[in-house]
Amino acid sequence: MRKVYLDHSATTPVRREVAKIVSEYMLDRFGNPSSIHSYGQEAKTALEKARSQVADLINADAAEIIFTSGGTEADNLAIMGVAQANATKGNHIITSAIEHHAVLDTCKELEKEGFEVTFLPVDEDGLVSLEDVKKAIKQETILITIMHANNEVGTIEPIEEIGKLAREHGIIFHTDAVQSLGKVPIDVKEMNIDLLTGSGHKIYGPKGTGFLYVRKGIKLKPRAFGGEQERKRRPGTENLPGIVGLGLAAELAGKEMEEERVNQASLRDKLIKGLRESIPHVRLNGHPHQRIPSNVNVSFAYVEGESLLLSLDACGIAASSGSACTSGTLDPSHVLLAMGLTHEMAHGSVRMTLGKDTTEEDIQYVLDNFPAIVERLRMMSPLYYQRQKESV
Amino acid sequence: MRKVYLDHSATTPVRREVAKIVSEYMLDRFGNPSSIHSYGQEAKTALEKARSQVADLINADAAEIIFTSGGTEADNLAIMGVAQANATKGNHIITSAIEHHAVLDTCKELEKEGFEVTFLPVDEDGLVSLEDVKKAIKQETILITIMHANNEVGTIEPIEEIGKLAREHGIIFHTDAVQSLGKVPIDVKEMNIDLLTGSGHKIYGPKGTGFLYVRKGIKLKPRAFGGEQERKRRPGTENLPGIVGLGLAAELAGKEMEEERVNQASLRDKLIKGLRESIPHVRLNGHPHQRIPSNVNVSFAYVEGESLLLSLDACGIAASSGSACTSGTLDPSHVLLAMGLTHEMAHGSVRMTLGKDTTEEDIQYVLDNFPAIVERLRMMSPLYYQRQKESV
Amino acid sequence: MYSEKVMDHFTNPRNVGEVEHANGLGEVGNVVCGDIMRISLLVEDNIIKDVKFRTFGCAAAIATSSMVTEMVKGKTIQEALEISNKAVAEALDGLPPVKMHCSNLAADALHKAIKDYLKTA
Amino acid sequence: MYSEKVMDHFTNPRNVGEVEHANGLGEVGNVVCGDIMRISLLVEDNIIKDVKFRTFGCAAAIATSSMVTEMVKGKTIQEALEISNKAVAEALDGLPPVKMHCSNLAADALHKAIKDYLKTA
Ligand SMILES: Cc1ncc(COP(=O)(O)O)c(C=O)c1O
Ligand SMILES: Cc1ncc(COP(=O)(O)O)c(C=O)c1O
Repeated sequence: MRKVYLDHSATTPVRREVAKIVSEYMLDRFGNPSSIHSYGQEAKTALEKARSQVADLINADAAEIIFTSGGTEADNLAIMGVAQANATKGNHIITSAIEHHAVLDTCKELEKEGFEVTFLPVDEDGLVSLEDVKKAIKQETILITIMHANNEVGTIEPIEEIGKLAREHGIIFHTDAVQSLGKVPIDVKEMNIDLLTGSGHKIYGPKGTGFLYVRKGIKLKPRAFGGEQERKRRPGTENLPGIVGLGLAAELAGKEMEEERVNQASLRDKLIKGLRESIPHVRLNGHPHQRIPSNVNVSFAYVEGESLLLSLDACGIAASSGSACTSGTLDPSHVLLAMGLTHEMAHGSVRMTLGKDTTEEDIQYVLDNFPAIVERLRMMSPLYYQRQKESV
Repeated sequence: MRKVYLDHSATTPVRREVAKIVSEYMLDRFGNPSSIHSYGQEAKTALEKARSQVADLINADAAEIIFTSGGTEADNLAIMGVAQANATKGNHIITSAIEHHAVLDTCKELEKEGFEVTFLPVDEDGLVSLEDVKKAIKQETILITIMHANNEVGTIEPIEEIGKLAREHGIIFHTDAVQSLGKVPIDVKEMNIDLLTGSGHKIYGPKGTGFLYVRKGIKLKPRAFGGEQERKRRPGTENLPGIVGLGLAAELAGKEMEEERVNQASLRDKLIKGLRESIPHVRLNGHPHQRIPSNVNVSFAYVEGESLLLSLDACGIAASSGSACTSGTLDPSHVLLAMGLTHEMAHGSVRMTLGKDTTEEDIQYVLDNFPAIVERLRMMSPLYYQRQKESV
Repeated sequence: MYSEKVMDHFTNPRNVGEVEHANGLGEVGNVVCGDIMRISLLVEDNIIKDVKFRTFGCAAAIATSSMVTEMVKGKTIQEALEISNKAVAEALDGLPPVKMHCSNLAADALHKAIKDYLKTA
Repeated sequence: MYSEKVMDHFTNPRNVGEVEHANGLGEVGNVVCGDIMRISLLVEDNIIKDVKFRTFGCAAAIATSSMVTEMVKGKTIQEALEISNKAVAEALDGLPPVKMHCSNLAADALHKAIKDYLKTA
């Protein structure tokens, strides 16, 4: 059976070049960058090279990159770190309702600690409005954290404008760029970004790697204690094989970005068009064009997401869903609900995220199999039955 | 030139079997354990297998293992997590003066937050006294954190007895076992351990992996927010290739422990004996026999550690030192000073830590080269010159 | 995640549809929580002669619905009323813990259908 | 970490030892901070005819000591007094930042030796 992996926003396979260098640093160049002997010095050099590779992808300086164990840790460090280091200046934070849980839950934790958080709404395409940001700003605002691209629906937020607004008001601006990094150009200087989160395993790099860009001069309280690494802002023996892999993945992502952007966007559009043409009652979720090139998110009325996913999986197609049933909670995707979808449509959502190895044939295979799957589940659905009866 | 790596307490090379499985999980079995499709389910199964492998090494239950990005993170989570979750019960913590900075600095941070910390002294062999622990316990004590084996001098602390004492007083007991794990037997149940820190890269596993054992029922406040992973106690996409590698490394460490213990202890004793016989004015640091099998820590009067290390490195020998000059601070090792060494002897310390691939020939090579290195540096030393003059 | 039996009933659900001339109908769940189960029955002489379901929901919801229809076909309504959600889950070799409380409602739908029959009969 | 020049002077230090019939002696540093430098000189007609050092300390301490002896041999004491720790570090193609303030004291030892000479001369 054909295997079609369309869940690249959840995680990507590590690319061969990267896996190779990771192995090399596990087996042979295994020194601890803190050691002064030659193994250690070689490790230290590799660490700093990776830092530059990552910095280059977002036009930062190497010294502004802190390596972390992933996007979640970087989001926590950014938000908690800025809030706690700047608590004397104010206690108000602005974010959006559609952030990843690494941002949302961290903000909610800060609410318990006495911070006040504004969760901005989004429109039906998942966009935060600049007007809303402007209105939410007050004297006490110390941090605005709005994601670059949404992980579920792929909508790209107007972060350049938000960054400008933040800069004008002297407010620190963080963006979670886990889903946009390596997919669309990022320039932290031009975009007025003070802190930016990235994750290795979303760009064909190793899991357990990530980074936080912190603009020079931004005060940050560390979240962990106990070593001189990363200038004391993130102590612990560096995951050097992972970091070297992240560095290479970042460099290659930068090189291939333009080509991938065009390729994936064209496959994405073919997939969206094909689904719309072959299946009735489909809704595209997310912004029609202001979205990352890899993301397709569609809702199928009358059917539930987990059933869809398992049926797709039985055909060898790996996708994900904003259905509550996939997460063990009762509420479906907070992102889809914030965009105004009904519970039914939110439950019936499927996200397919393309990758650099996705082919035309893969997309055709999905289009060949999808209609029957939806049809089968709809035949089982009491909602669809009711609708048929009513429309007779 | 021969290369002799004697810095296994700083980090170890990843063993081939482990590197192989890490690669496999990077390239092919790359799913995200949170995904419900087959890639995800395969990942989830592997994650739980690794959890059992790690649990088995310390006689814990799989559900009691939280995977982290390393020992530092696990120490922070243990200490901060217990302190913050139990703050209503009391605000006093007991630790030792010779802990790793991941424990020491975390305790110092808690002091800033209003906790009271007792830093127990050690004797000249680096041992914490049970009497001192007993005397330090008071009504408000909520946590005792004492390391299992010291990373600099290798002394093994009487944690079973300390654990018993803690249990009797209803105080939570954490031990940092980064340096003992896989080297000496650990049984968390028999040893009355409530929390235990381990790190992958010290046992031939991948860097960027570690774990915290948390006995069932122990309350712990998470340090990061934003996902359901590790039962919400450590959110973020799991470093699955690393975790699978850690699991295998733990299993193999357990299997080979007894053999390695005997082998390394015999090489260690040969090294200590040889150095003592061929070089005057040497002192063995740490407990004469209650020490991990891999650790040799010696001080050479009249010479400074960094010079020694670089001279050894020039001969292909990788070691480390408690000299201040190796860390960029002004004070030499807090461990050696706590054991009562003079500043001179602390500056002149060299740590050589053996590993499973260390051979008889490696040790002989070190013994062949070491005396001339010390001699050369002593000839340059004004302290040695003065001593010679005085003894004439 | 799911047992083989769950996957079997999800992939090849038994008794999908509506019983013709049904004399009992039960529906539980709602679209907010993501599971809706509808069961129709034909009872004759106290025996469940025919039973069918339609379900909107996850694999667990579909499999439990399918299983419950298999379990009660040909049974008396007293026997059917004794079947619990837990028994259905057990017949499927168990369900993941999170699914036990949210998607395991097929027996409720069945009981509702029986009560509907009893009310109108 | 260290420049090639530092490693060269560390590995092959110039002018180790004590000048015979020295007429100037300077010692700086202490064992607490881990660096002690001792410089002995022979000054004749205002010229540093001979200079030697002994140093307890890290590679940077040894290299700066060695370098400073090379820099001043044959120089007048006025010229020697103008040499700063910074100049010594520069002559070695720089030192790691942490070493600049703690192990870079060779010029101080030299100046102390010259002052010792001037005091007794
Ligand atoms: C937008 C966004 N932020 C943060 C994260 C968390 O990153 P990581 O999985 O590296 O912890 C993810 C990935 O799930 C994400 O998509
Ligand atoms: C005793 C001890 N605790 C904690 C650590 C920190 O572990 P890691 O390097 O995995 O962060 C180390 C290693 O340096 C150690 O030796």
